[in-house]
Amino acid sequence: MVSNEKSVGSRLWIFAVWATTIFFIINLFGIIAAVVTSSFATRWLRAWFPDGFTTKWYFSAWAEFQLGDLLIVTFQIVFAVVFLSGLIGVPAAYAMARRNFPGKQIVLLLLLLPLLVPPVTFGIPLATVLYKSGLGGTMFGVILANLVPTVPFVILVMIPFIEQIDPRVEAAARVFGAGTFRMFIHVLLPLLLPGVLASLLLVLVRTIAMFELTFLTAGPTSQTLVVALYYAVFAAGVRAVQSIDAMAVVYMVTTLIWLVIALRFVNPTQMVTRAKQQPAH
Amino acid sequence: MVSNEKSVGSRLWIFAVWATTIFFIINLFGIIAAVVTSSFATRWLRAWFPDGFTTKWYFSAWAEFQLGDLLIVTFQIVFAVVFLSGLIGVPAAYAMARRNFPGKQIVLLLLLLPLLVPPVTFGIPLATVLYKSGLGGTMFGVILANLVPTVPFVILVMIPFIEQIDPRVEAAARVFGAGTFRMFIHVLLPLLLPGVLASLLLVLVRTIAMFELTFLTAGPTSQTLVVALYYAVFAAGVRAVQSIDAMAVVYMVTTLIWLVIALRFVNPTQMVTRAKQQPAH
Amino acid sequence: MAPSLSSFKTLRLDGVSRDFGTVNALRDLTLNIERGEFVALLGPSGCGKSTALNCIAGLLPTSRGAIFLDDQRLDILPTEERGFGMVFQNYALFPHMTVRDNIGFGLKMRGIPKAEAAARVEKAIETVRLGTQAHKLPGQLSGGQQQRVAIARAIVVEPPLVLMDEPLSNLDAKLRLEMRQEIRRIHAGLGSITIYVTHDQDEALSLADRIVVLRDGMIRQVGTPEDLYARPAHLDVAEFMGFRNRIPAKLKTRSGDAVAIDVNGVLLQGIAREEFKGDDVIAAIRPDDLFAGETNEGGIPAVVEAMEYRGRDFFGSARAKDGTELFFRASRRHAPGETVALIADPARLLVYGAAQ
Amino acid sequence: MAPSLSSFKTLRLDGVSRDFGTVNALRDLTLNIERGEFVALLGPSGCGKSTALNCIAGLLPTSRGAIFLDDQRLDILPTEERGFGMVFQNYALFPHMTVRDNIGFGLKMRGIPKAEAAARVEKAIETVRLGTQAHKLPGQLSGGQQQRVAIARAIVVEPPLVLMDEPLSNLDAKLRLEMRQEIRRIHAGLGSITIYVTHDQDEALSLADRIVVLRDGMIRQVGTPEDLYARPAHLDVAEFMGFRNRIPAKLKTRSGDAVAIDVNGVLLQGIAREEFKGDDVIAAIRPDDLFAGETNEGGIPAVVEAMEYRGRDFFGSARAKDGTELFFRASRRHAPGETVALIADPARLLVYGAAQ
Repeated sequence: MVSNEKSVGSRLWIFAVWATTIFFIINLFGIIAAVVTSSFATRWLRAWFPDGFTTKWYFSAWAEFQLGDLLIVTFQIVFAVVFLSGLIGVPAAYAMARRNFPGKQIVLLLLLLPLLVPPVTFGIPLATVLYKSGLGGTMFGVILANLVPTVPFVILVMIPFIEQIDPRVEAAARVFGAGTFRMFIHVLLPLLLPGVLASLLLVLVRTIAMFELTFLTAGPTSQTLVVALYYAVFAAGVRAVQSIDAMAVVYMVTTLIWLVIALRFVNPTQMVTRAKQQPAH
Repeated sequence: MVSNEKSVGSRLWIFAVWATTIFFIINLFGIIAAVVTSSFATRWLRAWFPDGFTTKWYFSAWAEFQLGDLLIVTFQIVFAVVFLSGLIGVPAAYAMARRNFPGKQIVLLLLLLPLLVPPVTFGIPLATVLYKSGLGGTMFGVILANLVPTVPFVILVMIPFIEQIDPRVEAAARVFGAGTFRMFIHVLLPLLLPGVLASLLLVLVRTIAMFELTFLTAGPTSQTLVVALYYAVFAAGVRAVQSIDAMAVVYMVTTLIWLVIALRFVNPTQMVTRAKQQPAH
Repeated sequence: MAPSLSSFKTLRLDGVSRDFGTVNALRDLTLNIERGEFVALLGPSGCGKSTALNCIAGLLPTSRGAIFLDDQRLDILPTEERGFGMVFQNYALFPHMTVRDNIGFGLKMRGIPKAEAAARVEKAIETVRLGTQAHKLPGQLSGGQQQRVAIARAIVVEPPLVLMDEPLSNLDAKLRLEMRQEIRRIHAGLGSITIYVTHDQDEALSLADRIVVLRDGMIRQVGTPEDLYARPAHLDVAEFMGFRNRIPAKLKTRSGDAVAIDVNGVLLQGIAREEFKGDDVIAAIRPDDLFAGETNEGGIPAVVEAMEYRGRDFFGSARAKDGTELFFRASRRHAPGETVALIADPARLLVYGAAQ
Repeated sequence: MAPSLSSFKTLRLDGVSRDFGTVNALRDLTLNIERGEFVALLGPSGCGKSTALNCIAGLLPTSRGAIFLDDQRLDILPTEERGFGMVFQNYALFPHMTVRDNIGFGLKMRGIPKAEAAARVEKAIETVRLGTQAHKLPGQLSGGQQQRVAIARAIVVEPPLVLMDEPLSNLDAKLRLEMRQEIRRIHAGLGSITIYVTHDQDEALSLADRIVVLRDGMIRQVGTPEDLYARPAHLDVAEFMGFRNRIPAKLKTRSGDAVAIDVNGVLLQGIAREEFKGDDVIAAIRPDDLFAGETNEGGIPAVVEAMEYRGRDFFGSARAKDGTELFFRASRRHAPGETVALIADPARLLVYGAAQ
């Protein structure tokens, strides 16, 4: 509504910003396309298109990296992390959202730390402690290490979801005859479900992607896909580039599938801008 | 206000959640304390306290890892990324916040992708392309790779800051005689400054912490602290554990200093819950 | 288990109090309410009216006192066992349930058989005239429709007591008028007790059988709307009820409630509302009852400062010789600076002690 | 470059129109406003009043038409060169500047020398009575104080034209009354043109010299407050101005504007406000002017449905024989179901054509 439609300078500036943004997005997709193409290519030198297409790199990657076992371990770890994060995080978020107590701001800041501080910072000491206590290298250790950033993540994502629920809706459920348990089942759970699903799916994606903590705490039987991929890249030269590209594609597709599912349930920009909309109730 | 103070079950549950949270936070700090102690210890076996304290591991780490050069390179890369992210991200965020256009939701989702998708997913193809174009291994390549997640980050963090500014405040500036440039200088810039500072400081922390992309694109002269730390951990055994711990402490302190500065300017939970407060104007 | 509608006669609040830390938000609220009565708790924000309502509903524990429905003590029961109906200020509908499920929630929680519950829900939907909206979610309804759903949800359980917490404050002026009549009609049909919390005098006057004026957590006056409007017991209640003029005066004579007072040398007749200490008094009168006449006979002389047109009449502000600001009614626009004589209706000039 | 206050006589809007896509939000607004006039644009939301204001301010480009200040064409100038003052609905103060800097912003942008600017800011602060608040940020002020800052910021530049966009809608009722008088006083002191946008009839009636009623982007009536209140030109304007009763009737006789009409067999006198096609007419009257008398002589018989107490009087709704709902005033509470005779004031019963 408020715009000065005559200013040529600001139009040019907006155009420049848009051009940059679009260029940026096109490049991102071009790069991903390049890897996908490479993983299917028989040979690809400096031409625009590879000489031919094949799926053999996928089979060789599958065998070479024991992708089957790797995927099973990855999903065991990931689902354990997701389940435990939800179980601890959601009730903690409820307590944080509904109670005011001295030092609440400080607790919130402390919860933010594991999300903002790079995982290496606490990953190395954490691994040291885990190895000292005999949990290093086990699947349990990897799960424990991964919970350090995911539990605060669930708490922080769920707090706005919970704050958005009018406490008077809970009061109404009580007045109309629901005790604590039935209020939880009939009112709180259905209202929180989208938020819980969204935050846990994002935890799932984060955990699949978590290299640092898993790398530092995993042993041979508790490696995840991403750690194996790093080892492959690090030890490149021994293996064909396309085989690594094939593995990267498997990894990328695995992550994206879950991400798409997550985004179906929640548009994450809403978490930030949600409050601009008038609540329906 | 609305609470049933008589329910013993819910009190127990809240207590359990608090106990877990506090246990969690204490552990986190305990672990960090262990590393800091280790880096100052002469020898530390399975006792509660090390035999003696020394700063020699810091000197040995400084020399061994060429920490001086490493820090200079790290800060050159980090500041270039911060500067460019702000220059591109803030105007793009302004355009996204103020204009409605078909497909805006899709563009927002595309911008979210580099934040949600694990960096390895696009890091490997990005590195491939950079190496093919001759930028791989150079400082410029590292900066370019780091911009892929930071520009969308700045855009997404700035959008709520900008949306919070009533467009009528800009209209008022125009009505009272300010053209586009003077409106920007006298009104927009002062109002956006806290948001810009906060988002750029968070970019700074993210970039210091960004292992994956830097690892994949850096050469010997463009390594950052975190990559060197990984190499050190990976090649452990050759070097004393305490020397690595000392380096981890240097890294941790570097990150935390910037994080504390960032948190002085903005409480990141506000980005989510800000809308609950009545705006002052 | 929940108290049933069929039997009760009286709700009795006996010294109900609530402290927040050291603050006494509600002090010794004692009140008997008969079946069929519509009682409004009226007062400015912070007067304790919402605290009182939440204590009665059980959403806040009481600090002292007791609540009885006939002989059954209610304040020791948890909220969900009191069996009241409540209409919340912002409706507090369950956003994930349809209108029908929202209304039926209370019946479901009480374990009413499905067929009977469905029949009662349909009847409630009819009572609030929401037939075509029953399958929608609250978010799809307008403010007035949501308000109706909230009312239907409260009355479908046929509670002995319906609590309403400023239910109309989020509606626009036109809808507010309509909903007032709706609430009155539904209350009459239900035959239970309604306790209605509001800060709006018009709402309390038009709806209630009895009004309880609260201030600082204490009862200031209990009375019919006519009592409150014409005969506020205290100066603060009078101000709250629209007696905008507050004129310092000297007491001249008093016989019974009829008093004569001196305002800037002009002798006025009025009605005393309390005992005075000394002869400093305050006269209170509505702008409506202070009229700028065409003659100067018996009026308070004052200099017009501003006038405004309100349709039928003009209203203005003027300043008396001693600096008191006076708000008055007039039949034409007087020019600022003009001196007018303001004539007070003696039956509507109330006199209070100044020491208060 | 900006038009100066000293010289101008007239603001002329000449066919100003604004389309949003295919929607004509504002159609052919033509109006001459003399220096010193206070004009209110009045209408329900979506009537085009805010669009008109934004077009005049330059915040929205016009689609057609022109705006002149005497002979200078303004609509081709960018907003910042028009030199108007504007008070925004939500104040739109600069949240990072002190009160003093907010008020001085316009002077700074116009390059007024510092000493002169400071003197004018102090004078403006005094005008709006904000002396002790001058060093504070807007966030530290109450709503009414922020409103005063917004007004001071608009008048300090001594603009030929002050635009006000529902400036009082965020204030509570008491403050709104005070600020009305303040705005009138400041307008009188400044001597420029004020254009005031509102959807509140009371505000328009009490403030403006002339009211422009808009609907669907078009002017429906232009007139003084007294014109609008007593003699709305169209039925829709009448409804908007509070003629809540809308009674279908048959025209019996007409001589000049005096008409006799038949309502359910009762003959009533009224005043015609337009030409009729056929003899189906609609009579419009305010509830205030339809009185439930004690005799049945000459009244419209109707069955009482609801009554409510409004202090001094009672208001009620009743239904006439043909099903028309009637809103009326009464001196006592009539029981629902009782039949009353509603007597209309002939001078206030306006008659419009039914075909409309």
